[in-house]
Amino acid sequence: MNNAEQIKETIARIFPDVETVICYQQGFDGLHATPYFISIPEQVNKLIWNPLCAQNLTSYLPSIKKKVGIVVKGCDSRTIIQYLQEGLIDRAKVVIIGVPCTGVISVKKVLREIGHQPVVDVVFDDNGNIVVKTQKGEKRLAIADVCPDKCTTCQYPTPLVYDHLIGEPIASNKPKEDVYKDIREFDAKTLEEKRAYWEKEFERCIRCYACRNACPMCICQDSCIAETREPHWISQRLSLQEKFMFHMIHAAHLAGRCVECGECERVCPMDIPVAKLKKKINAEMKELFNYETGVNPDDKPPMYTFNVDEAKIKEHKL
Amino acid sequence: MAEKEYAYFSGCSLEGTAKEYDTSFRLVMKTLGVTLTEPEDWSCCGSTPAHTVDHVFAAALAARNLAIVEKMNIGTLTTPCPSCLMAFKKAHLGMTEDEAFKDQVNELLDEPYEGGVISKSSLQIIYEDVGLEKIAEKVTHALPDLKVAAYYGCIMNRPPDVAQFDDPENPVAMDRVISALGVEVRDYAFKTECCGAAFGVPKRAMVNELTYKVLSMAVDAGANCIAVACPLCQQNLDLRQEQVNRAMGASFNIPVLYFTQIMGLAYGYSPKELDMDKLVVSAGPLIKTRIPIAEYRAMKEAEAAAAKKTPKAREAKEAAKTEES
Amino acid sequence: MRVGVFICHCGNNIAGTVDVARVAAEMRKLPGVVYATNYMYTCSEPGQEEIKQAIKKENLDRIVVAACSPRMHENTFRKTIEKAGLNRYFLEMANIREHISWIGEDKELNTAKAIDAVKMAVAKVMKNKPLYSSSFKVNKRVMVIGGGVAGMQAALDCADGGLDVVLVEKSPSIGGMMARLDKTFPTIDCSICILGPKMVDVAQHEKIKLHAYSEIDEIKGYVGNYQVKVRKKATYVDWTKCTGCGACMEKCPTRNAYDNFNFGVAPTRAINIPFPQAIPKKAKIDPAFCRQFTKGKCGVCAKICPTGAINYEMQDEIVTEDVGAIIVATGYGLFDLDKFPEYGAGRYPDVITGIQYERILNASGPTSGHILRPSDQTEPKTIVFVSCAGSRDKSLGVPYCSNFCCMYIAKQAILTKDHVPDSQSYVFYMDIRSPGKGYDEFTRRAQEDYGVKYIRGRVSRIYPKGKKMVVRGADTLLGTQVEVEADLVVLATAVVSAPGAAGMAEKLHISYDTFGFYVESHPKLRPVETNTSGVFLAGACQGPKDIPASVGQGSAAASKVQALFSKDMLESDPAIAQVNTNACVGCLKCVRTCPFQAIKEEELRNGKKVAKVIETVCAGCGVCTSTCPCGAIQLQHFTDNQLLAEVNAICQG
Amino acid sequence: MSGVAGKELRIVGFLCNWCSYGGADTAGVARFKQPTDLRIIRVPCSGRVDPLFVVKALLTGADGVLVSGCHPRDCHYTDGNFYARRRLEMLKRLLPFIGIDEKRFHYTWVSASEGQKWQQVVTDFTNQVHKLGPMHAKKESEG
Amino acid sequence: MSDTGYLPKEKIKDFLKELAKDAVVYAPCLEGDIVLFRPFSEERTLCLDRPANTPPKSVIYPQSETLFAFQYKKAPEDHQKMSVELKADIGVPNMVIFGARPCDAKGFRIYDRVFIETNTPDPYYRKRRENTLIVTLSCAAPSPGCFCVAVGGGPAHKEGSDVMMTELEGGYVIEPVTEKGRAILGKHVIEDGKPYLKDAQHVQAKAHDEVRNPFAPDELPKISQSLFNFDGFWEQVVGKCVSCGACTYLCPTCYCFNITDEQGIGSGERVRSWDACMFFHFTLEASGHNPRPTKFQRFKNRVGHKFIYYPEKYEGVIACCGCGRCIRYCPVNVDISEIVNYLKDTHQELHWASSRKEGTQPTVGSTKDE
Repeated sequence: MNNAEQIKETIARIFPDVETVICYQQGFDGLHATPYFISIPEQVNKLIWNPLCAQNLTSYLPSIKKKVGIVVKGCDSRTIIQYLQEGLIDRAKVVIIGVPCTGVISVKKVLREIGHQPVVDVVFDDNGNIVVKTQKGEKRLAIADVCPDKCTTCQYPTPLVYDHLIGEPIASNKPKEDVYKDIREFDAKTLEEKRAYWEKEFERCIRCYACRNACPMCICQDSCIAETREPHWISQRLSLQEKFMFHMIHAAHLAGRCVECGECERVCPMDIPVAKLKKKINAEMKELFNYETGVNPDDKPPMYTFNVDEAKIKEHKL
Repeated sequence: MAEKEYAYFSGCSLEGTAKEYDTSFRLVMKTLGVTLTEPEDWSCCGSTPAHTVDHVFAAALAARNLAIVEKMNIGTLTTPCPSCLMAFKKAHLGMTEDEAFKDQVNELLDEPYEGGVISKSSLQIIYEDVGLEKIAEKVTHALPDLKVAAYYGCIMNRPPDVAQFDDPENPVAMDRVISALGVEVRDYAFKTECCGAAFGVPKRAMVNELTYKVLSMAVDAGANCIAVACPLCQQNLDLRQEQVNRAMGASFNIPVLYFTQIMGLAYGYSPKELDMDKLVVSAGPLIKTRIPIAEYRAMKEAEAAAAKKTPKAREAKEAAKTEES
Repeated sequence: MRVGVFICHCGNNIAGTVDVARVAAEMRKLPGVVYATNYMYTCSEPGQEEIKQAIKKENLDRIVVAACSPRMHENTFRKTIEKAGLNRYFLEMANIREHISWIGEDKELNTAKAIDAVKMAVAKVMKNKPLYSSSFKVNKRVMVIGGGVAGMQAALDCADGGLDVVLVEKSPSIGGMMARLDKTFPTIDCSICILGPKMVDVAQHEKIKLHAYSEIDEIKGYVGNYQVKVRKKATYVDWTKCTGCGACMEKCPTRNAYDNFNFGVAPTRAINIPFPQAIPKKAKIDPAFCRQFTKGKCGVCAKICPTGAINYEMQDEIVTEDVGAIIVATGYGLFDLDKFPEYGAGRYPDVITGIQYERILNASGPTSGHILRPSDQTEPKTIVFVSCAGSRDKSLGVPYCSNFCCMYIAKQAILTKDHVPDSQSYVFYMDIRSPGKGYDEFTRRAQEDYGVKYIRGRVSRIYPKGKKMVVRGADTLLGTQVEVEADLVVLATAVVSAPGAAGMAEKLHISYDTFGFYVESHPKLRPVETNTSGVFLAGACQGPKDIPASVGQGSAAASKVQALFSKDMLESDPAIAQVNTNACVGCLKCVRTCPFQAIKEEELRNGKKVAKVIETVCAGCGVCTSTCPCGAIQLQHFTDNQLLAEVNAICQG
Repeated sequence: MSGVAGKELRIVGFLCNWCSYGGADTAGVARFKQPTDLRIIRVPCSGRVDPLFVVKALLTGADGVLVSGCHPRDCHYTDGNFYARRRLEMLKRLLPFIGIDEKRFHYTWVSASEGQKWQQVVTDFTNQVHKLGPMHAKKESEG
Repeated sequence: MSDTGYLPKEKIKDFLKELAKDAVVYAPCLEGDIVLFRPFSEERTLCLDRPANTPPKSVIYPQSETLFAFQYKKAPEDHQKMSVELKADIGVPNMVIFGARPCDAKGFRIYDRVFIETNTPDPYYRKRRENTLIVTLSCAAPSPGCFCVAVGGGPAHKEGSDVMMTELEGGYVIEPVTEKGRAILGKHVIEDGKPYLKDAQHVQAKAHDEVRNPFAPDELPKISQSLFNFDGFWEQVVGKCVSCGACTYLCPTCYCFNITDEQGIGSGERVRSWDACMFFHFTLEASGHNPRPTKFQRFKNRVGHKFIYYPEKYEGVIACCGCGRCIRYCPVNVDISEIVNYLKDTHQELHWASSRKEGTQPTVGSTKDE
């Protein structure tokens, strides 16, 4: 595909208006892309653009003070919009190179398919497949089968905000009503099942905070109350109770803010479905306030505003 | 082509004493392009007697019909009779708001009612769904002599929580519908005053008194006929008018028409088609002057042209005066 | 840490159902608690003395008092420990009376619950920090919003006390509702005759600055230092030139303008002076009716004005006033007739409201004081008054009593008889409420001396019959239905909050009830204060009240302002939010949610952006603390750790 | 160990100082009898109640949590309870997702004058929690 | 008894059961899609075909452990008198770590120097270490990102292990490394392994050749101090780091910890828990000052600790075992071997130094090509 070339051209053009451009380069093996910070146009030749480029690069934006260029997919652009809603970045200091996206791959899913073999080579064919070569042979996988869950219900394949758009916009072909289908299905389980599920998942948590640090909306970072004594919400014990509490803090603080980029889940070394809690809250935000994160910069995050008369909140009877 | 479709529950009165209401309503609906489909095997709505005996049983009678309509997949049921309407609305509300009540009622039914039918009076669908613009559009004839007092009766709009239509104290839907036909409507204070309803038999004296008030207020308001939307009201005001005259020493001779009959007249149906001959107090003299709308307009324009010359000039002069001062 | 715990018996109130000795014994087992005792009446003089002694003797540094509600005695004990040299915030109270001994029957369970409650207080007090007030300067200038009788009284009292006053009135003249009344009950003295001189006093007082025909756009700041933006609405007449001669009004060709002052009883001119005694007596154009505005041509008044005061191009003007306190006296509103479809909803000209009748009775009103009914300008002989038209009617959303209708109906009935001796008045009423000095005598006089027929029952319908209005109602004392054929019907429509009351409350950050009336700090003991310090209430904006009550409140509010301004510096409440700038990440979510705009952005010397609390504005609600994801902004005295200590004491303790 | 084993469950209440705490006082003054399980934490405003306090309590030993503030529009701080309403509603809907019965958490509005309503709320909520039984039964039997 | 044993594959469960008779056996088990060391039981699925996601370090050095519990006691006769009662429990069962990889086992040797081979040994660690038998499985092939041979290890490196197993087609060749490990050969499912030893050695040698060495072969990496101390370098190479603790918590050689008192009203615990130098709070001082406020400084410390400070203190031993987990599981693919490679290369240093002089941005991407 020519998108990579077009991105390179665009990046070359936006220098020296920007000091840095954040994009992707090949990671330590064929299956991994890694963030790539370009500070001189010549570096652009190592840029890659393919379905490995799953990471949401926008997480870096709030901490960068200088003017930057950034490559974003449709889903990533929601983060930028959410930043704008919350006043966390200065739009004038970001040059957005938007790239319509047909889906990325989940490394975890590919590894599962290839039995966690070391990868020798990875190629993408023209029919939407990824071909992974290992010592034990070659495996051809449809990207649609190994994409992150977020791609399966993607509503915004084309960035919602950009300064330069690479290629033609793509419309979503995923039904809107399916976005929260997984949440509804999970919710239908019994309380005991749900409790047991989370206890089993959270038990694995090692409190490495990768989910938190990779989360673009976790703005506290160094000040996170998971680690402070003032306030002292949770201890350093490794009990299930503390882990549960940490994940509830994470979820509560993202209420009405989670842009569903799936970074928390992608980075979790323990394979915990951390995004699910936040998605549940998002489903409720949609239901209660008809609010969807990261689609309109003029929206107000629902937890930081109110209506005197709430149309959807009924008083609860005992 | 039909634009709208309703399940049509005529009810028992319209099969008998109020046949003309049924006839005229069907004709008017045809003109307005509304399809009425009668549910098969409909039965008594329960009316007043049922709910005075047992609420569950009363609701079951109504809900049986609602269940039939629900199966028709039309969604909205219309009935001209306010009594039927009330029975349906009460059963529907009771069953949708109280799960236990719903179960009790459905226990009595062969086919359960799940709460998927909206009931509206015929007046409501004409006023709200068809709309005044459409009503006016179809007018072919003018009725220059009619001065109508619109009489709604007691349960068309009340209790407001159940009826959920128009103002409970001063309803205006029928007034506006008739006005839209180009027919003169008189402001009438007793729109919702009780006519005595079904007490005509057991408490005749009381009904005489109440009906007398309703009639005399219409006359005081300058009306020469009354429009109604309820078979029972029509009966008390029309059939018993002579009885009232005798009992109260009055001499009313005021025709009581269904509003749909007035609509029918404006839409060019003949009095015969509209079963006007079923009225006890004849409306014949009043509707004699019916005239096609085009002719009527031409006549009025000629009159206006003649009359308006002078006042216009006066107005212009006055305006000039103020400028000067 | 050396915590002292004092458990109060409250006579038998607590000790009757709580084993106080056991609670004290349990507390002694807690680390940190070095002293625990129980006492008959801790709030008594000797009880407080014992606390002071114990603080000295046992070297206590934190005190827990387990007794009644802190809403009752927290301040008492704070003062006590302060006198003994401790910071007042080193006190915690455990409410073992209202929340325990009075509501639980089982002594065993009550005692266990009391132990928990005191334990929670101990856990919290150990996390308490000393807090200190800071002081700030007061701007000794007061704004009074509303120029009715309550506002005027407040303004005059403040001005007489030497304060600079800014009086803001929405309509073109001060005077409010009272200026529209004919006579006042129970003395039947002329309303404007007693109000007029007061209005003149206001106009002439050198300490009072009047903004008539002005509204409040925005209020910023805090007690002692408010900045109020006042919008002076365009009158299209230059008031510095207008002499109030009235020539323009006489010549104005538009004769159908709505007369706000007369509540539409009769029309007025598009340019008008609302009433002869108006202060300021200046003309104002109503652009909704003026031909110059509606048709784009006329200009009669501009031609006629001897001083050239007319200015069709005039725009609203915004002025900012700096004041230290605000007295709100925005008055009340009245139910519209259209709320009553059964009474014709305004369709019948001869069914009018009490205030309209007041204007008809008034010598300077549109009928020059002759009682003529609106429909045909004839003198009515039978007049029906309907009290509680809307009041005490839940279905209309007015469950409360409108307070003064019973009295003014009696007054109007008496006046009617005076004006039309051969008239007969009827009053439909629910109860006669006349609990004031000379009030009950007055209503009796109406019945006994003036022959007013009082019918106890409500009116179900009013309808026209020929030239008469038939009033149908119940006579509950006779148990029958009655119908009165009246020439005129007067409805004592319900008193409601002033239009726009809610919006004004939001600008002021004061609370209002479901009906839009402003909420006082305490219904009994702080009747003119609000929960926003520096904002006081006077008159019917707080609830329906008659003239003496309104005047009384006006004076009360003025005296509160005087007391507030008696100090040059004010002390701020230290239990407010505080930012830990190390932890703050500058996301400023707290700025978004603060109900008081008490938080702003600040740049530290190292360039880091953080939130900063404006101490004097913060009211201490803690919304910011529960908004802040990183716990950087903490409401002092209710910090996360303090509340967590309590949670842990229950859940883990 | 909080509560009296066997008879009581642990119920934590967060009450705003101005309305609900006052309402509970009013109920006390009127001697309206109530179950004794509830332990009350006084906060200035329901807007101060971070939903995480509720989570913390439920995860660490509470069997039920009750939050009560001023009626909407009657907030002492004008808007505090409006924020509380949104946050607590969010939590109410989230709890079942993590397997905690939402009936263990209730939020409501009680004014300082509504002593009777307070009695009703406490009684009904306590009964509701008792119907669900202890939340941490497993842990206690193990320990 | 032979020096070498052999465990047929079909008997592996019996073997584990036998070990479990007098010890808790931690073995790599499949959980969902990942492999974790869990106390082995019948219902678990053993997974030996790839290294576990987490090293077995928490078996001997738990992520969080109570050092002691304390309780305040008031004298019954005088409530002003208070004492503190301490309770410490270091009773540890016998444990077996089965199926660790050589790099994992080597990690324990890094800890031993810190916690045991010192003047003040740590009783908690020592007790667990002494009670644990480490049965290691040599690697037949490298895993993504791993580089043990470059830091003094290898796919069959025996340091830290008590027993070394090598997988052949039908079973495992078992070589005892320590005396403690030799006891294994006595287990009744173990057969004589001598016939298979040659094959095993062949497998080991082959694997050794396959593992990548990002640094110069046959030589431990030497770090250039000047580049190490150049801030611009770190800003360039770890700009993408998100400063989480995945690398340290998954590392078999990271051992930094925090000690906190978790206190209720009357009692509490002193808790030791892992900490990570990648966290801001790691060096946050009570005053609010933080000597390592940026992720660059923190990452520098991580590399420094492993490749400079530890070797300086412990005779040149590098505190990195090359397992590759920090690379594999890094949210943003920060590659420590790549960074160390820059640091050791004198040619690179010149490049960085020159770019520093000119004031231009050093450029990692392009230098890597040269």
